[in-house]
Amino acid sequence: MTVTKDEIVRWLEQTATVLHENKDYLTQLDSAIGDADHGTNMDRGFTKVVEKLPTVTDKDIGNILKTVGMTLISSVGGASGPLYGTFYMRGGMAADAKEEMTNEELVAMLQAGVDGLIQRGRAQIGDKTMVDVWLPVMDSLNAGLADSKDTNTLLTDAVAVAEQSMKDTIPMQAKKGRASYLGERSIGHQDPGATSSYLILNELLQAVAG
Amino acid sequence: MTVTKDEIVRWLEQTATVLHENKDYLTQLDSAIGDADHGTNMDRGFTKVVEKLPTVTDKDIGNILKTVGMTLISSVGGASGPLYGTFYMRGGMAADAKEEMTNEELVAMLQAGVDGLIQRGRAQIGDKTMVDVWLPVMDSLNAGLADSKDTNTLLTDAVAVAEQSMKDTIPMQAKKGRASYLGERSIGHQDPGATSSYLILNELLQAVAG
Amino acid sequence: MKKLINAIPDVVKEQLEGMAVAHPDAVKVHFEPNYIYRADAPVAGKVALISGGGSGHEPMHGGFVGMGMLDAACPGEVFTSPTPDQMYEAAKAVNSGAGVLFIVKNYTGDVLNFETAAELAHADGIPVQSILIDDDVAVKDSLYTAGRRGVGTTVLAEKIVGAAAEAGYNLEQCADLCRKVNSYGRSMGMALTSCTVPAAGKPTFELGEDEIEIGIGIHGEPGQKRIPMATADEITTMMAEEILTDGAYTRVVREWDAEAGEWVEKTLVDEPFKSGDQVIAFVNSMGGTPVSELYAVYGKLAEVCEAHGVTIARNLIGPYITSLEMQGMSITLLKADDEILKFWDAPVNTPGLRWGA
Amino acid sequence: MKKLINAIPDVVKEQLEGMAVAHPDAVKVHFEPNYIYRADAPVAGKVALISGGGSGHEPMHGGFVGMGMLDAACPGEVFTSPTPDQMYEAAKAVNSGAGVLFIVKNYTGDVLNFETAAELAHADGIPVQSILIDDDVAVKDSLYTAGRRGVGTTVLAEKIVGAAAEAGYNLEQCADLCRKVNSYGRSMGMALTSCTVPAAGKPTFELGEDEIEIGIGIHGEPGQKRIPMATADEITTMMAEEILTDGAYTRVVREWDAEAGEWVEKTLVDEPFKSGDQVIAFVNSMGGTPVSELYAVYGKLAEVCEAHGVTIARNLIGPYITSLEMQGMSITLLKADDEILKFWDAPVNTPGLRWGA
Ligand SMILES: Nc1ncnc2c1ncn2[C@@H]1O[C@H](COP(=O)(O)OP(=O)(O)O)[C@@H](O)[C@H]1O
Ligand SMILES: Nc1ncnc2c1ncn2[C@@H]1O[C@H](COP(=O)(O)OP(=O)(O)O)[C@@H](O)[C@H]1O
Ligand SMILES: [Mg+2]
Ligand SMILES: [Mg+2]
Ligand SMILES: [Mg+2]
Ligand SMILES: [Mg+2]
Repeated sequence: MTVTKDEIVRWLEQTATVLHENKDYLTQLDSAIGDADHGTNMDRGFTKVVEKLPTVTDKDIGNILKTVGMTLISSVGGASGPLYGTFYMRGGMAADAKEEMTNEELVAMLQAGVDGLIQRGRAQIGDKTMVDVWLPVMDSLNAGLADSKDTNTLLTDAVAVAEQSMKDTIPMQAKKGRASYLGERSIGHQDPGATSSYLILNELLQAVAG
Repeated sequence: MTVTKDEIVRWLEQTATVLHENKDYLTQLDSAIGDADHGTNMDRGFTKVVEKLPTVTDKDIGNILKTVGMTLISSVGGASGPLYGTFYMRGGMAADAKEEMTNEELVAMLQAGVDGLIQRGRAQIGDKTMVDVWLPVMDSLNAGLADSKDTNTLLTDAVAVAEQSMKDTIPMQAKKGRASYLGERSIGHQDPGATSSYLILNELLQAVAG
Repeated sequence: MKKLINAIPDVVKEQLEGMAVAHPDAVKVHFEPNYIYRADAPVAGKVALISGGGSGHEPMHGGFVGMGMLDAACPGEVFTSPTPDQMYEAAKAVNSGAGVLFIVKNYTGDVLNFETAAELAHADGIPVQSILIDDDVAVKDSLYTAGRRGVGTTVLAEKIVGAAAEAGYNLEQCADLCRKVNSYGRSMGMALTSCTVPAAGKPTFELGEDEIEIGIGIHGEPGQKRIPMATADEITTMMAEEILTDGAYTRVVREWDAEAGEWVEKTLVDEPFKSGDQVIAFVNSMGGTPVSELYAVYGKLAEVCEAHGVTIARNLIGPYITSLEMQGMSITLLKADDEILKFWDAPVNTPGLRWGA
Repeated sequence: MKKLINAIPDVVKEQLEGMAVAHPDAVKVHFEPNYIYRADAPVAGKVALISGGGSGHEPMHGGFVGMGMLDAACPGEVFTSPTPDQMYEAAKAVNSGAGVLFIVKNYTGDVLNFETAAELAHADGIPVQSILIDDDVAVKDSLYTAGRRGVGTTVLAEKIVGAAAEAGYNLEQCADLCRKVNSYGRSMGMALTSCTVPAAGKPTFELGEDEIEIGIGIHGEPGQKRIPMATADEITTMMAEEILTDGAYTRVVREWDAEAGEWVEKTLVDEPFKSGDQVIAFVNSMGGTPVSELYAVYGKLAEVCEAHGVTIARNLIGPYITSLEMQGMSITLLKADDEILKFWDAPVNTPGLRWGA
């Protein structure tokens, strides 16, 4: 029950594809409560990631993820750039020197990324950000570890939680990021970052299940 | 056969009324080939003239006309301000110290005004300006003097010439003033200054005939 | 959309290239990562000032690089904050050893990218301080938002702290002065028209022929309220009153602790203006409003200040922190003590702001 | 129409009042007749420079009153030339005894009103010279038109001759230098959008979403041609080529003979630019175009000049001679010899243009 380096690489490649497919969708979500660039930002970043990947696939998982983080940080800009950048960098540090990961190591990797993301962005649950997806997801993953589910089930459950949490951002009033300037007018719209986070997690499931 | 001071004062007052009535018409003509302000400019100037008149009606004709000229010069601006201003100033100098004018003196007064206007504006016949009204008008007046017509006939004939000359500016291409920048696009429009000049001369006839 | 541009992806790059040819003695431009820096940088012994943010606010920040103001500016894409590598590379290029002060407008994107840059620079042994500008009174609370946005006070802070650095202030002193300027400054903006982001190709928002937006940011973010068109006097009075009567503003900000090498939270409080205050009054065009209209605004602003017992000691009137071609204006009032006035009056020589040199 | 104004009849008056409060140490404003003049005028022994014209071109002319530039500016109503009493009263106010130079943009209205003013000043014993600026290459011939309009070169002439007057040039020398600057300068403008005259309340002309007007004046007069929207590079190249390849321009102008006290006709010829020339390049915003776009234009302009063997020695980039809020730009190239460069570099301290002081 391990996640291999190849699966991680596939995860990153498929993430790029899916974010590209959802570019307009994400931007449209951002135009409702932000500045209409989240799709463009994410697509710009992951296009660069896919360019970089071949140069590091011979390295370990930690190294690969750190490269992804640095690439996003230096190409995305905006709020999501440093946030996702930190997520992959910290995740990479946690997966240092690994060629494959056990479930525990996989969850630890994600936990480290989420901790970093929260440390940087200081968002709390309910602020209508990507954190509203990641916190419930980590709870689900940690619970899953406790009853030692297999990787597939672990991620399937987490993705279900992610999807629900993404939708749960709709009634929220934003308290962080650009959307917060809208006050109550931010209510009734799904958060773009929460949406991209769901897409990213879902691709992890696809890559591992596949 | 003389023109009295009262008739000159009435001329000026009625000119103000008529230019006010034709304000929008003149501005509309100017908007076709200029900058849409001739009516506003003339109305602004003659409104001031009417304010000033009472303070000088006890003075002689020359003095009154010079006051009109100074008032126009300092209130109209644009091209027409100094042109009409010079017209009345020079006319006033020619009518210096007069309480009434013979036909010869009346024509001499107008001739002096037109000479001044041309000296200032350097327009020639055919340039599509007010000069295209005044030159034919002076020819008619001088001819009329030669066959010693009475004041009424003299001016009636001149006004007829003025009206025709005004219309004759329509096919002309402007070579002076703002309209000249339009080149051939200035053809087909009646010149606003020629039109105000016709109105002014016509009011002289009304005042004297009346 | 009609603009004097070529290919949309190259808009920022081509404008930077134009700046480089236009002012070769004053500034140099580095590409990939993009930053504009003083031709004579690093200036020996001087603290280096670096600011940056999304493009589209010109002359801010690139136009303020030069003697007496910024050492470097890091332009992002239009209205998108720059990336940390820009600030990090700029810091390495302009640091003379005296350290680098980041002046950061308070937008989540700018804040997070500058924070990452500060950590990278620190890791390289470059002394860094980072000060947030958050002066937009149109944003009321900080508890339920990302906090007040950084607007007009940014320009004044870059001028004043730039002069202090020129005069030999050390990094600590520059940071303290910058923090003070920010806490003394308050701004508010309004829009007559929207602006059009080149990549979007259409106006960011729609305003009716008889509507204006009050409390607008500098990225075409929605404002506080949309009201019917009003006179310059009414608009100016409304905005000036909101600035002059704005209460104490409290918020928690993160500042970099250069010794500890970590972020520390500080609670800052801006005191309201009071009768007897001297101010620098800044009437700014959003880009599309001509300076003639700003003078009508300034005339009324002076009246309103006087009515509040506030004296205008200096002023700045013109397009300095813009929102592309947006028509509208913003008003900034900065309480000015002797230290601030001294550095305001000091010589400055940049493409966008110049006097005394 | 949305503008930051109050009552339409008071637009100019209120803007002048704003200027007066904004710059009390620099300029004073006289009302009825309206003119802006140096606070320290008359400046002993110095030739006084006076310009003026319709309002709506701010900062020109009022913003250029001050040390090293104009002594007085006479603003008419928006786009309507001022009246002679304004220039006459201004001349009396700023004449130190060294005489007064009128700098007049070539529009029939401006020309005739300044001519009358010159006669009035002369009658008062004030030494007067009057120089026309006619630099707009979009107007081809002078035989069948009122001649080339005065545009961008006006700003450069006011700066350069202003510095010469400051340096002690007498009236004759100032007039000669101004005539030279005019004959060395050529300009061309374009519009992306129309402007709206407050009194009119609606745009002066209509331009489609994909149309631009080339060879426009500064009053929304029609231009040379209307063409489909093009790139900044294409537009800049077209205009720069037209300026750089413009042939010799001959016309008869009237100048005032101060001794004889009469107008004398002079035939003036402007020689074309040639390879090896040094120039001051001026890229101007029509008011609504932000400076960022001007830099893209400048970058291309520098290329085109180089291709013609013309070296840009100095530049000026920004909104200096505007057409209300019109979006668009104009390019001015001024052949610069050592005398011109020396006075260009000299200190200037006005609300609208400032360096070295
Ligand atoms: N402080 C924060 N913590 C976590 N996520 C945040 C924070 N601020 C904003 N975000 C996320 O970033 C997303 C917007 O990203 P993006 O549009 O790319 O950047 P920007 O808002 O700078 O344009 C939001 O939808 C939200 O999910
Ligand atoms: N050089 C000139 N000589 C005589 N009349 C002229 C000359 N230039 C313009 N005009 C007259 O002035 C009129 C325009 O006046 P007006 O619109 O008030 O001034 P402006 O053109 O400055 O706006 C034209 O219709 C024309 O008849
Ligand atoms: Mg966004
Ligand atoms: Mg007109
Ligand atoms: Mg953004
Ligand atoms: Mg006019």
